[in-house]
Amino acid sequence: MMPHILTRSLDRAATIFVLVVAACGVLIPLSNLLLPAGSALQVPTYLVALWGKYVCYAILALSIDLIWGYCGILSLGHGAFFALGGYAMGMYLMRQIGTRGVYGNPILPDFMVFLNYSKLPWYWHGFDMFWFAALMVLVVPGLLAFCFGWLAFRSRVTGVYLSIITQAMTYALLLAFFRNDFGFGGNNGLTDFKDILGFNVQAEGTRAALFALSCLALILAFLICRAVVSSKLGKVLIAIRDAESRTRFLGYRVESYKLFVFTLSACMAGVAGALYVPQVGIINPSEFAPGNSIEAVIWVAVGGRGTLVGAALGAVVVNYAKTFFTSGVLAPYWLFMLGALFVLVTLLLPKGIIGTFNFWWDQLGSKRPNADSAAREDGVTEPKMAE
Amino acid sequence: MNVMDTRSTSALLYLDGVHVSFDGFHAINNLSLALEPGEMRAIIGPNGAGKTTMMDIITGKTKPDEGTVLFDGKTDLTRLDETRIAELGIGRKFQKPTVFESQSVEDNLLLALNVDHSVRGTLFWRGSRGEAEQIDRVLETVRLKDVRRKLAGSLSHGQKQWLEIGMLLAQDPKLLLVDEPVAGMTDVETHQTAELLKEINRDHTVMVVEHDMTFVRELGVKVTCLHEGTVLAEGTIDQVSSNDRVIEVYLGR
Amino acid sequence: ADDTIKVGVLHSLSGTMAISETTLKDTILFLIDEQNKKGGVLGKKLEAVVVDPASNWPLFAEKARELITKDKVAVVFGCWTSVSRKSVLPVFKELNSILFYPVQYEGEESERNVFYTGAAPNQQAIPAVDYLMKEEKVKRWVLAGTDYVYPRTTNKILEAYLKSKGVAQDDIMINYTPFGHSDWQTIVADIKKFGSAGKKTAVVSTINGDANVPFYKELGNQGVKAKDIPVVAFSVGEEELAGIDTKPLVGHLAAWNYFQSIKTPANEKFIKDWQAYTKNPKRVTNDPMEAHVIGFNMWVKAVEKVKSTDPDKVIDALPGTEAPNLTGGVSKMLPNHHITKPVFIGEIKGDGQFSVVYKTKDLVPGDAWSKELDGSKDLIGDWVGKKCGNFNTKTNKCLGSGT
Amino acid sequence: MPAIVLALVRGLLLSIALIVATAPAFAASFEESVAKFANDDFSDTDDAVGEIAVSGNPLAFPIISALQDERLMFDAETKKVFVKQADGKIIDAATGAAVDKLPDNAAAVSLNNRLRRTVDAALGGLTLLSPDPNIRLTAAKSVFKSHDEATLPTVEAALAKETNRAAKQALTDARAAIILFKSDASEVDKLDAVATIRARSDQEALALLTEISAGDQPATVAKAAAGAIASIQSSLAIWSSVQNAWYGLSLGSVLLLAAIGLAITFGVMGVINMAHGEMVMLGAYTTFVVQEVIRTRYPALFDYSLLIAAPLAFLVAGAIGVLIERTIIRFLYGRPLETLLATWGLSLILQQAVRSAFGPTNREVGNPSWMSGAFEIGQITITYNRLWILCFTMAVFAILLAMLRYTALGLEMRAVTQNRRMAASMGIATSRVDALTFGLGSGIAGIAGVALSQIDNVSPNLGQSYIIDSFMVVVFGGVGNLWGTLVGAFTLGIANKFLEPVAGAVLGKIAILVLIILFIQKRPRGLFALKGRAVEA
Amino acid sequence: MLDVKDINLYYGAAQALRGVSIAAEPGKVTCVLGRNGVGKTSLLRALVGQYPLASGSITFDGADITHLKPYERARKGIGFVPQGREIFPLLTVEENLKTGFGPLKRADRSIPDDVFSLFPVLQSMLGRRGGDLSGGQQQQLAIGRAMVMRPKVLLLDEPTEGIQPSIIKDIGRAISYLRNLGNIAIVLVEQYLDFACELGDNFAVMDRGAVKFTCTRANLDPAEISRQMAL
Ligand SMILES: Nc1ncnc2c1ncn2[C@@H]1O[C@H](COP(=O)(O)OP(=O)(O)OP(=O)(O)O)[C@@H](O)[C@H]1O
Ligand SMILES: Nc1ncnc2c1ncn2[C@@H]1O[C@H](COP(=O)(O)OP(=O)(O)OP(=O)(O)O)[C@@H](O)[C@H]1O
Ligand SMILES: NC(N)=O
Ligand SMILES: [Mg+2]
Ligand SMILES: [Mg+2]
Repeated sequence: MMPHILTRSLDRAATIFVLVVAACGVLIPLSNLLLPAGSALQVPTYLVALWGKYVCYAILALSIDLIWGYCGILSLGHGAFFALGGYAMGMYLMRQIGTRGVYGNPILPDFMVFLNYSKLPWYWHGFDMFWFAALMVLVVPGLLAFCFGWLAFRSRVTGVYLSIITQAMTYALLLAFFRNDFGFGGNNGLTDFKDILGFNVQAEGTRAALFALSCLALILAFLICRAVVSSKLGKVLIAIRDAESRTRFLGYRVESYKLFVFTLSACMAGVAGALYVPQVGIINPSEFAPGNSIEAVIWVAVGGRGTLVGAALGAVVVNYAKTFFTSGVLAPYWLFMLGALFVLVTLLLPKGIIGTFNFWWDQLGSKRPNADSAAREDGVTEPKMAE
Repeated sequence: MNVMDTRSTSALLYLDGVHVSFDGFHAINNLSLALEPGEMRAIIGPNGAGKTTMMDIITGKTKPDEGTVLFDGKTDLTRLDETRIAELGIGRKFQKPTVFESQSVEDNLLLALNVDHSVRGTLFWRGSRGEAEQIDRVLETVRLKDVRRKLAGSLSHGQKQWLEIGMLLAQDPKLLLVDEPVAGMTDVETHQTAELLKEINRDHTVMVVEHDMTFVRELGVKVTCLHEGTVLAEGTIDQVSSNDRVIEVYLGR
Repeated sequence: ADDTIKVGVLHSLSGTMAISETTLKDTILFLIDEQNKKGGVLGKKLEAVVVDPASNWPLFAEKARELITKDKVAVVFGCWTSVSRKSVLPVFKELNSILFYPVQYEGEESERNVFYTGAAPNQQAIPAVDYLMKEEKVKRWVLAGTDYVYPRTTNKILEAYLKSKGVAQDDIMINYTPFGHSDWQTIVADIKKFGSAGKKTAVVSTINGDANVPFYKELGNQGVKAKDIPVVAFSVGEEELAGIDTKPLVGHLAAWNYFQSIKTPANEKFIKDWQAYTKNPKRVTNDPMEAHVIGFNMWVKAVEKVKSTDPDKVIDALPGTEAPNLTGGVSKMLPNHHITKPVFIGEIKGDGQFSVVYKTKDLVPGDAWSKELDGSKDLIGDWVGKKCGNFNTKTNKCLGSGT
Repeated sequence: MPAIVLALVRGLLLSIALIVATAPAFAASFEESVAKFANDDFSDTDDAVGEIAVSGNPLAFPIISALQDERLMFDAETKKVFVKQADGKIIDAATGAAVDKLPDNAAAVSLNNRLRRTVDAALGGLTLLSPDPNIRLTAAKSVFKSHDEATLPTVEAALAKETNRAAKQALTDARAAIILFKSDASEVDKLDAVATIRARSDQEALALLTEISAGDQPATVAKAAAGAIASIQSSLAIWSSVQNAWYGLSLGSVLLLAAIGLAITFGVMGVINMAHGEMVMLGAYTTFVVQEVIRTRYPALFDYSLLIAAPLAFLVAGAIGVLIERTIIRFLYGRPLETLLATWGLSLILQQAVRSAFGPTNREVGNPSWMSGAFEIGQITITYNRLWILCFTMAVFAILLAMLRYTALGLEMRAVTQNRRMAASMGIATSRVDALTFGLGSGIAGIAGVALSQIDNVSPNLGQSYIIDSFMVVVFGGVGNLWGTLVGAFTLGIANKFLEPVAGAVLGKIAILVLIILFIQKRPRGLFALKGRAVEA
Repeated sequence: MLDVKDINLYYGAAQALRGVSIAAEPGKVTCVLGRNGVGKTSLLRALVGQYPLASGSITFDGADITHLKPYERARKGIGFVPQGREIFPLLTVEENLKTGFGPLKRADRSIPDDVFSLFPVLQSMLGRRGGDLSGGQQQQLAIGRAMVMRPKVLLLDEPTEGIQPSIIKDIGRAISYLRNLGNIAIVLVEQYLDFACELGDNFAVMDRGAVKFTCTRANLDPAEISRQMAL
């Protein structure tokens, strides 16, 4: 990456964000591993796993913010890319089980044995090699996004029409993956993983490493997003978001731009899914559920659309709220609370947490021009969903 | 892209026998028109005559039902999309000012600049002194220097008109299509705009649509009057404005 | 604090599965309440820790981890769908805790940390098919299910079983529908058509929860009577019927290990206490509830036997532990961590209850591994002698992770 | 209606006389047979029914019909059996003597499916000569099903004097069915019978013919049967596509009904209304509450429950819609994407609220009699609930369309949603119109809930299962165009129902989704895309 | 009829109107002139109530309407022809006109014949969607639409923008026709000086959100106004 891109990308907020994530990525694993269990500062393993999950969600949120916040592409099916990345990683992990499966079959995963598969389906080949699986984590979601986007953007499908067909896509995949004969374990999905790259997935060290890796991935994803949005390409994206056809008349090939960010975003989502699976221990078709994708969009909205940091923050906040509300005395009421959170954020923090914070910050300081965030101040520039 | 073997016309823009209809309504009827390189042409005509629709056809927004539209004598514009046509060097100012409302005036111009418009180009773009100077120049010309950091969305109607003209300047196309540039401008500004267009015309081809006869007169160029989607009269402003039909359907008595 | 023993309750209280699982949460709370009235366990009161995994599988794993590490529960009662169980399994293994799983499922599993108190396929599906073959002389079979693992596996087992009984491939129709399928017109018509080939036909339904109501409504409306084409279901119990007008469904069947209508003193008392506890005189009971009752009592007995809630000790003590089931007879935890159960076939009555038309003479031991499937017929689960959940009796080897 | 009862008994006696004349001498005495019921064992009961049916005893009919209705009681200790008559009087089944009251531990003799069939067959034989033509018809049909040889003489006797056309036809069919299975019937008779059955040309005829051709038949009969089977099959194949089309229409009407409210809140107002499904759910729960009240207080009104529920559901959902609009949505105009977030939150709240109030399980909503059952046109079955839902949907659609098109409010709604600021400057009370529009969309969703409660679960998850399909329909049809929603819904419904038999329900659904995706490439603004400058402006 | 006293208006922190006072009387045309961005449109928007005032008052027909909602003002008789036309794009021409029925009594709900005699093109395009019309046609529709309301005050924001010369004349005729009815007060925002001078009775020139020059028809000096506008 060229240095000028890096410097341009790292404004103050971005630097702070990167530093905070990096600190978490280093300190949390260290505290978990080095400090004695039970000490006040020790982060228990279950929290490491939990936060690891949040970090993966944050990457997913970033990928959505990139296309939605900056290019106005509201994907209601981004969970599909996340899940595909997850499945690619899950397939690798399944192949690593080897003879330790319940049937002891050296080649076939358990579910294939009891569904009478006689040999490994062709699309499972190669997943015993990590490099191949890692490649597929990027290639499968990326390729799907590319094909889907190539069709849709070329045909100028926009707005809700695009949103709904992305939803149709993830819904179709959900149904397909549910089927046992699709060869991915049906509803039960892929689970009971043992090793990743030779390390026991359940070992504390592995978990800590996965967490650190997720933080690193988050930082990378964030930097990539920043690099994109702070370049001139970012301005073109916003132009497309606000006045797509005008952008065409200036000689920009809108579909290429959209395709580029959409594919990039899908790859990021795939990586998020791939990191998520070993930490959560299961991947199943419900990750394709349209509701999941909608929720991910909501994280972004809560954190602040078009702010990147906000997207990541939103993912963590909402999921933390979910964790918190679903236990203890609040459990029966958690939907009320989460629902109220969403309603209140929309009404009271119309620009999301970070968006509102930026707004106050701008008000406090001088009238620094801040095209990205100020854009939404007047509410005039919201890309129209429905005509 | 479709490149014909031979130039069939010397005109930069050549329309012949163009028809467009919308659900049975014939907006453009057998329209033929030619614009020589370096020419400036004023287009007048009643409301609904099809002036804007003609520009839509030239810029690829509307596909004609039949007819030929050639650019530079060899490129068939009807087969190209908006982006490609813009890349060929056709720029347009819209009748209703359309600017990127959530970006600053400056960025609007930056986006319009005629530089590498590829994904790669913009991703690895770094501003150059030349570009900055060009933007400054344009800002100066359209008198939006004071508001260069303002969001385009918060400009007044007239300021948006100016900004759009500025974008057209920044785009620096071979052919400029200017739809009602002085609507909502004061007389003085109208005069200034006329001067500006004349200056631009020195090394660009321009097609300008206006209803302001004073302005058209000031441009002092060949005038085409459209009516019901076809050419009604063509000639100098005096010739056209003394044409009975033009007076009847357009100027009024 | 140390003066209580914590019991985790891991059932969805929201989302799609809340419809089934909420009752199970209430059941455990009820059982704990009863137990505490009797003085608790080991002199300590039991304390329920309820979480809501919200029908979200990764959340199940997260909540399981939280229950075990943060709340330090001694045992967890939970899960309904197989995928939720699969999702928490690695957690229970890693953190060495105990899960009681109360729902009928596809089998093919025997884990050290899990105790399966619901039916394995041989405790529900096979007896039901036997009944239809013998009693109703059924010759043609529709295997209809929701498209996921439990129905697919069950149907696979049934298909193999039916073929072994001489049923021709042509006489078996298999049909899968998506979750929550609500337009059953075509499928019911197909069933009618399939059933009109001149041979007695029955439907074996592994249709999942939500899709049942519209399915039965369509059956009723299209006039598919139990007399003509009986439907035997494995996932439709009293609770599901509470949402349907059952009059058109009278005579359709369900196979379970428990029915509310079975008259035994133990059951009558249980129903009375349950209705009193929930302050709802109409509240029904069902099979997975009974499974929790049995599981809970077994756990209490095991803990009292080893005088500790230490998972290793309790896990070792559980096999062989007996607990009376509510319909008479005593269920026993087997070395494969499944239990023995009576099997009942009931016909739907107009009041939403079942009348038992058949019951097995003895309790049927649950098979962790199906005898009908090639891959698993040689496997047994034995956590007592072999200390292995998947022991191959042919090769005398413990497969997989047990090595 | 004692006259009918008398007539019935008379008819019965006649039939019994006939049976007696033909029946073989029976082994067990009537009392012994009756006593078998007291064992409450399925096979004993089976035997008893068989014996009693041919006993010729006048008590046979009351006993067997009591058994059918679970009014036949037994006392396990005394081995006595009683008939609880419809009017509540009790008689001793063996003697017919009146009894004051049932013993305390008397229980109903239980039935299973096999027994129900035996009982049906027995009753069919016993009621073939009933004076009521409808009863004769039913009897003939059940004889057709059981094709019990023993009833042949009765059938023939009944046929000889039958005047009612439908009953006559049924009896003819029943006779043919019996003959087909009668091993000693002549070849000519059998050929005749095959022809009769063939003429029915329905599923049951097919079943019958298939069954007999599986057995030993004379070559000519077997050939005739094979020909008949082929002909019935081809006629059924044609009917099956008619049937698919009907299913498609019916599915389409459900989709339309679910989507139509969304066509307002989303299509017209531009609110990405994720709580739409919950409005449907509220309508369904309103139906439930109405039925509960009716069940406990005014059972006679049950058939009107839906007529009462529909306006109430409209009001309930509509009022909640207005409330939501006034408290939340109105702050979000011009920010359509934020409405996604807020309404998603709302949908969570509404779901949980209903779950807390009504419990997480399904609630029972019954079908009124006019919504139950089915009728047949040719070889297709049309269920009343689907038919009514189709009619109801079309009515709702027509009213809504007329409202939007021809009323001032409709015009104001469209004006406000297209340009709120300008509409206000034209003197339109925008906030009132906004609230009413959202209320209307929500109210219609509520009404949809009433209809959907007739075919689906009434549970807190009800709304979730329709929201995705609803958005698909609205978008596929073209946002902002009611006709688009209509055509979209029916297109998807019919396509789905023609795909389902070929691909199965799951793959069919996947195929539909893929088709939607591809279709949108062809028409990026849906089926009925709004075109022209108006849209781009 | 309409009396505006000392109003101030802000967009966020930016002040768009500074102490503007202006009056309109029945049978008179009040012209508001000024360069781009001086606040003419902002003034009209303040009058119709689209933006709340920071201070100042608006009196109409003797009643204070400063705090009335936009639709209430419209119902009192303020008709508005906005800059940029703001046609309802998906409504037909006829429906666009009918949106003006809001303030009217049921009996009065008809489109006045004047509309079609002034703008015959509307008659021929009744069934076409408003958004499909050409710019100039839309402008005519916008004026017609305001006339349907039978306003007591008619606010016109640059009505000649984008209109062909003959129709500008028609619009001029329409405005003087309405003025000559005697019961309508007209506020005309214009940049087209000749047009304004021809019709206006009172003139106000704005600059940077404030009125900096006024005159009446009696002492009208187009050159002076032009000079004021150019500054
Ligand atoms: N998409 C469309 N659908 C229907 N009619 C259309 C469409 N686009 C344009 N028209 C009609 O075509 C005719 C020509 O419109 P156009 O906008 O080209 O006129 P114009 O000459 O630019 O007029 P003006 O001077 O008023 O801007 C008009 O009558 C208009 O109503
Ligand atoms: N919504 C808005 N938000 C912020 N500033 C605005 C907004 N609308 C207008 N402005 C600013 O207020 C000032 C006055 O604008 P206004 O539209 O009233 O001008 P105008 O006199 O009507 O100009 P024109 O002749 O160009 O129509 C301008 O500087 C403009 O940039
Ligand atoms: N185990 C089940 N029923 O999913
Ligand atoms: Mg035009
Ligand atoms: Mg203005």
